[in-house]
Amino acid sequence: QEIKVGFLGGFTGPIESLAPGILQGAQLAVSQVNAQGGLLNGRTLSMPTADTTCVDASAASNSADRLVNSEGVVAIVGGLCSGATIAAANNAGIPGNVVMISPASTAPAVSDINDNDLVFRTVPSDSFQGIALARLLLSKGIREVAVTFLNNDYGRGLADAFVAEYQMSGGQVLANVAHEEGRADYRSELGNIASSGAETLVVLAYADGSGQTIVRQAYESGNFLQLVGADGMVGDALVNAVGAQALEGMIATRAGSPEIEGADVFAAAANAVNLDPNAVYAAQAYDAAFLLALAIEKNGSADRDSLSDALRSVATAPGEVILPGEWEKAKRLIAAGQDINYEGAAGSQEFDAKGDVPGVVVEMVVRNGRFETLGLID
Amino acid sequence: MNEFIFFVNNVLISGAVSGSVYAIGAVGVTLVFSIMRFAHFAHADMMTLGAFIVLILTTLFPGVGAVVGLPTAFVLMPIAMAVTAGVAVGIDRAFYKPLRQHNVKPIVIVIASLGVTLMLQGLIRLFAGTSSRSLYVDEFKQIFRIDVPFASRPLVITEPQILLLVVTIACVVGLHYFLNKSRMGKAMRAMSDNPDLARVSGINTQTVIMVTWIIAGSLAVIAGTLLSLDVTLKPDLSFFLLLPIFAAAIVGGVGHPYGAIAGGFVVGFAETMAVFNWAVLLRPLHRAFPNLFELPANLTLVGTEYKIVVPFFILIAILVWRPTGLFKGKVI
Amino acid sequence: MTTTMKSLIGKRELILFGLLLLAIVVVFGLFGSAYGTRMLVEIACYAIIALGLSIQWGYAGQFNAGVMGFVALGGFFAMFFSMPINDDFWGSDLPGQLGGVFLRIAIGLALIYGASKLNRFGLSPKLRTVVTVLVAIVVYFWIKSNMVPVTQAIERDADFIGGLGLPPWSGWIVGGMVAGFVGYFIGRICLGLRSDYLAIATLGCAEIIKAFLKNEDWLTRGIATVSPLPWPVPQPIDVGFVAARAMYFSVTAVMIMAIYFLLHRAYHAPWGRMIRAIRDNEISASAMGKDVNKRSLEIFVLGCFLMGLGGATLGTFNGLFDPSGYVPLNHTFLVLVMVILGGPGNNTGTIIGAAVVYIIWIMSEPLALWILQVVTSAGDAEAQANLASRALQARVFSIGLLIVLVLRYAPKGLLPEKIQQHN
Amino acid sequence: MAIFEAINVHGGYGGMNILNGVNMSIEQGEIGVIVGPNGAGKSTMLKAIFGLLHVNEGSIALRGEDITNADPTVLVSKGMAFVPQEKNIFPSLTVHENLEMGAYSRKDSFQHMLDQVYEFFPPLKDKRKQPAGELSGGQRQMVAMGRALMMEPSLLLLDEPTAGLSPLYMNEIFDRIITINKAGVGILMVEQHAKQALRIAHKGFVLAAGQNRFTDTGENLINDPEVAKTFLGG
Amino acid sequence: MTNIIDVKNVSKSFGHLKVINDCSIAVEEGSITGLIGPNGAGKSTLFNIIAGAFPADAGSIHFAGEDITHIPANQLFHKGLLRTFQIAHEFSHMSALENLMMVPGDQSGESLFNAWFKPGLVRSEELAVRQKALDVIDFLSLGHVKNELAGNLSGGQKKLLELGRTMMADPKVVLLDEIAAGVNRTLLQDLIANIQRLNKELGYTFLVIEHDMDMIAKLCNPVIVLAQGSVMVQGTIEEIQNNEEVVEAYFGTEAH
Ligand SMILES: Nc1ncnc2c1ncn2[C@@H]1O[C@H](COP(=O)(O)OP(=O)(O)OP(=O)(O)O)[C@@H](O)[C@H]1O
Ligand SMILES: Nc1ncnc2c1ncn2[C@@H]1O[C@H](COP(=O)(O)OP(=O)(O)OP(=O)(O)O)[C@@H](O)[C@H]1O
Ligand SMILES: [Mg+2]
Ligand SMILES: [Mg+2]
Repeated sequence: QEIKVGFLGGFTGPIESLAPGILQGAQLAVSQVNAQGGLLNGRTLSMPTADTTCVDASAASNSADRLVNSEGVVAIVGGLCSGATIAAANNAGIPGNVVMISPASTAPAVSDINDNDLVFRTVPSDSFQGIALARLLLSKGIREVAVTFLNNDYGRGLADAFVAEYQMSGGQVLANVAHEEGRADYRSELGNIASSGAETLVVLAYADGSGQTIVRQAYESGNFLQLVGADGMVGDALVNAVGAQALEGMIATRAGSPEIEGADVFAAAANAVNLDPNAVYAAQAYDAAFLLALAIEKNGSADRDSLSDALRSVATAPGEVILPGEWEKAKRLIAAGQDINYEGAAGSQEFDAKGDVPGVVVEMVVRNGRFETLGLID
Repeated sequence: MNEFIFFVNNVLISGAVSGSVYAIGAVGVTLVFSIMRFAHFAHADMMTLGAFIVLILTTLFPGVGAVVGLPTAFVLMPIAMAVTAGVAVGIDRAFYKPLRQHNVKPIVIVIASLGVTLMLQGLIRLFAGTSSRSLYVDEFKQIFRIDVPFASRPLVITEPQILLLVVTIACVVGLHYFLNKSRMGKAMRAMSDNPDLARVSGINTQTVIMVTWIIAGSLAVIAGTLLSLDVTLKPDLSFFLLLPIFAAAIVGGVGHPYGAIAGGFVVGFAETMAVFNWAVLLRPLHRAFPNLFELPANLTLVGTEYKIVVPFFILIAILVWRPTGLFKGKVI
Repeated sequence: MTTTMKSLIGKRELILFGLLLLAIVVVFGLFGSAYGTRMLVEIACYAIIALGLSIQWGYAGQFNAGVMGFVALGGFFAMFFSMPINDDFWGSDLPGQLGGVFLRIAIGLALIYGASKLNRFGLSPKLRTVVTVLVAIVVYFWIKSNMVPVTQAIERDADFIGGLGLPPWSGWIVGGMVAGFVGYFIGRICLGLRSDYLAIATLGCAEIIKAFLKNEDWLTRGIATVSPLPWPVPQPIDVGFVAARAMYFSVTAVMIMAIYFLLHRAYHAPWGRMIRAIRDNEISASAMGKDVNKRSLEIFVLGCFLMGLGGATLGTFNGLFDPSGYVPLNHTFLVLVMVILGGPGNNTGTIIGAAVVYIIWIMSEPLALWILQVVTSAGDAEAQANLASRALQARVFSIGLLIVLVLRYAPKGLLPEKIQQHN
Repeated sequence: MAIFEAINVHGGYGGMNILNGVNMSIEQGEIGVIVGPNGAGKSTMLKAIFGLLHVNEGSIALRGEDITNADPTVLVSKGMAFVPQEKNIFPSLTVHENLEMGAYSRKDSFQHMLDQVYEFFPPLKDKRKQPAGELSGGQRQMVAMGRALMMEPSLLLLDEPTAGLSPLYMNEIFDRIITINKAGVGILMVEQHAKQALRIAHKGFVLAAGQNRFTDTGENLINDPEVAKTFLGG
Repeated sequence: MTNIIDVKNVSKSFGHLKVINDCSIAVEEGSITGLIGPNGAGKSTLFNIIAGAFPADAGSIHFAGEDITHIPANQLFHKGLLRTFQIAHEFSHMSALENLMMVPGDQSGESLFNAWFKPGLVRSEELAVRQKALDVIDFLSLGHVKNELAGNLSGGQKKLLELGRTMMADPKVVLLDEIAAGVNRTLLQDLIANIQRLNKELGYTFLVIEHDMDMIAKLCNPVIVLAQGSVMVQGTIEEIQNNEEVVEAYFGTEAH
């Protein structure tokens, strides 16, 4: 009787500390669906999980395979790391005709999978954020920076996009240095960067990984006057760990729009279940899961066939707007044969031809020991 | 002058700090090796374990440090040393001793220690989670910026770095006296020479092994705690320390405590120097004779992404050039 | 011959095979045949890798802790040979420039080699060493300064150099051969060392190989990963999961049978006796006329070849080349457990070990989650999410525990190496 | 009363017994010599006495006190000392430290014993600061004996103290053994230089296949034609 | 008669310790030559140098007229030079029989190619080798322990096994390093007889290090005395035993 939507996450490995929040986001959607009467005439939605380890393609495809072939899921939320997503899609998802929506894979490469229209994501590609960050810095008059990025698909994709845009628009990247995850000490990397003479340091990494250490050591070294980060660095945990004094004035960006209604609705629902609404990618995961439920309902059966068409139909305009949590309303409209358009917690989730969503990037700054959202970057 | 200060900050201090950590780690590894004849892969995880115990203690008693004027974590470190030493002794009893009694080849115990590594890692993650943490719970790290005449850049050194250097020196001196002058120290050397004969001479080998683990465990906690104080505490800290620590132990000559210390600093400095941008030091020269040569912006030996392999290259070079290590190691 | 037949299918082997078959049937029943066949293929790939480690360690006593590096090399060549040709690269003038760099590398190496032979011309050995090191440093910077612009141009204009468009099996063989070749150099330097040092040295080598594959984007696409890789047999998307995987499995099964047969023959020939003698006592073996260095190197290279081959088949099967996916836990320690559990030096045992450990490894995840669900079904969502991620850490723990327990209670594995009897 | 007595000792390394009921005893101030073919269990017997392997059956007593399966550390404190067949020094410790290790469990001053050992073995005095690993075979054997003497033992177990030594050193070692014995120390030793050893022995034990074959005075054993032929090489 | 081994002016130091000092010895073909000398005189070191276990610092070594100074141990074996070890170096995890079967140097099954692709050839050779090993093991009266792990043999049996290897290889010259030490005297008589038989019947040349004077007296002529790394005297056993210098340095004044 259960309808299964799998969750494919990196529960172990480099983003293991982000994974629980993301899973909770998706589970919130599932519990809302079930609380509001389930789907397809009262059947319940369940969410089996599987671990990709994030870095091991073999483990990722194996886990995806288990979801696709053994659990018999209709669709999948995930994977998180781009490498894992690509491996899972190529090995299990696409051959198995399963729709996958990644809430966290930001690498531009995900767009290029030859996917029979099966792979989507609710998070903008890094290229959006990198470009936005570059424009933001230039608009603030910062014309010379040094970049250090985490040497994985996230960091490198972001750095490539940022550097290309920044240089094209007249900025100068004095140093562009990759660093590895999980080291105790990044002084050598920072020393190398500082030797370029740059005073603004752009850190493209994760807040609870290398990013934290780098920011702390950059502050300690006294070589940099301005710190800059991207979505991976956003989180009050960073401020608490490194110290407000060290981070005051740090500039950051993150995906998502503060102006859409869905964000507030989601925040309220998340707070009710003790989930930090600002947890990285939690809102995107919520959207992915909710969208899949809508698509299944729209598709009218627990079949995998034509699910991607249904997904496109429920996600994109035109149609009656559905906000996060409005499951009963959506069900009613679908039953009535009306077209709907989900406007999510993290964005309006209008998929383009490649299954990507347009990036909406906001500016953030650390003020009084907290990350504050300032507004959209255009 | 600015460039020179930059060099001091980024190579000398940096190298000395990581060198100290490697050195203390390598001393523990080499001590276990010389007395029990196997390469203890779980040493780095004992470092993490110790640091986590310190973290727990610091969270429980955050105000202790302020009383003494030192970081709380540092003040509470002795308790963690005692606990970890106990854990180390327990691990030995549970996993290594039975194998020793079966007279297995040393390599089998090495593999067992790999197993222990994985178990410790799993446990630490299971109970402590996986995110980075700071050992400064209610306090902030003191950073000393020392102004130097003729330079606009200050010399930068932090409190834990000073502690680390001081403690390393204290450990070296203490260990020297312990091994050479004390009865137990001599018994440990005797045991490492010939365990059977040590028993026959009335040396209680169980006690010696226990003391070895106590020292090794304590040293691991010192290295782990001071490193985490200086940088950050992560469960997978240990794996990245393993290679440099073993490289340091072998470079110095396995089974040789002073060698381990020398090896630690060799590896530490080599790492920082390999990724240092030497163009910085040439810049004043270039300013003086601008037409003499063209200065590339970046003159490093290897990119920072290859830093992890630097200890290993040194290891190979030393093994080829002098297979017993800098100091004459015992076994090859 | 009858004695060897008997030793092949002893009672213990039969029981173990029976249990294994049962486990596989259970997995098929629980997880379906698509997943079941997938598991079989992966077991087969890991068994090839494990056989490589088993002969190094079991036959010759060499403790190679760098399995991961050789597996990664195999994976790379599987990708490099089978991926289609990249016209962006070959259509530009970049191949010529890259050729120029390689030419310079060759010249540089020749210079270094020449410098190292300067003592023939009356230079004192000390001075020669100094000169060689200086030449090496100069050559290093010279090549580096020549190479970086070219590789950057490749990354910018062509993404990466692409593949050769050859059939995957050619990449498998070359991957094995290159792994063996790299093993040859590592062995030359490290095989004389004590076994623990060899472990550390090989561990480091594996990290170097990985760092190289991960960072030389012009060659490997680095962390951007390459996929999908062509298969030597039809892919699931064309013929369905079960059929495609069954075909892939039959290819790997034939490979394992061939490898098993050859290893068995070699082990029971004077070659095997000689290798065991070298393991027991190198000094004595050398006094008995055996070329210890050459033979140790031979078996090390053979083992590395198998690791490369297994890595290549695994890489192709996964359909993806991802250098950062090679981590010691999965590709070194897991293989190590397969070998110690199965019985180092016993090929049957190693294959059984590979199957058992792989099943345990793969099943530990759903099992951990299932146990957790049962235990915490009352708990709230957050606790569940957190625990789920933590419970999976138990996998690391359980692999460690497995190592320690096996060593403690069956130090020679399920099927220990057999002592040769002559009656 | 016998200072040392072993009754019906059974013991071995793994499952199987190597010793199948060995009896042995020596009186205060006596020299006992064990001879026998290779693999007879002579070294095994000494190890069993010294608690280095498990005695499965039988008993061993020192001055009437039961010491079966006692820890070597305890035995040392009870006045026993053992010089193993090989590997009987600490090579990286200096000669002086080797001797100190011999006195490890002594709580009182042992300066007088150091003096005495140097007096016994004059070559050691010059080499006291040198690592013992750099000594020649004979000098090592002296260090090994000296180490054992440091506790002023009342019973000294020696396993082939002269194997591989030149005739000069062999004689010297035998001389020392006699001197030590004259000072009242009981000695039990294994020897393949059987005739020379039995000549200075008060008691001889011929062991074969883990059992006593002959037990008599040294003199009588040498003169027994059967013993001489089968065990002493004619 | 010709010198089958010719050691000329060889020196060797370990660190600052000069162990072999400008030493020259010659061994006649077909002889059983004794090599004695005080402990630490450098006898085993000299063996190691001749057998190629480590290189000499200076000097040259000729074997049957050929310069073998820089030839490694395993190649010397194929030239007919075989040595035993002062401490038995058996292959402890192989059976006694296998210890012997691995010795012959011309087994084609030792090449991987033959082992894989010429099983017929390998099998027929293997049968021959096995027969030879069985003969040798019976000759040494070790038949009852032929399937025992060599590591579990007693000291004397290991020494016999060391001797048995020499018979598997058909060498020209055998270097024996203290095979008597720790061996029961009764067994030793058998060993001596065996050595004499091999020398007479098969024409092996022996160079024997020994501290047991009875054995030297029975076996060896001539006897070379090494002291502090160089030859002190050379002669028959009687000459040696009456040489005052040797008596003082080696036998001790109270000997015999
Ligand atoms: N560690 C061991 N494990 C198993 N068996 C052993 C071990 N050591 C010795 N043995 C066996 O015990 C028996 C007796 O050995 P032991 O060393 O006591 O002989 P021994 O009388 O001292 O001979 P030798 O004169 O050669 O020294 C031999 O058969 C030997 O194979
Ligand atoms: N590898 C080595 N390193 C350092 N010193 C060594 C080494 N091998 C031998 N020696 C030293 O060389 C000297 C001669 O040793 P060698 O073994 O040749 O003596 P030997 O004549 O065989 O004595 P013995 O009769 O006791 O066997 C000794 O002083 C010994 O300590
Ligand atoms: Mg003995
Ligand atoms: Mg010798």
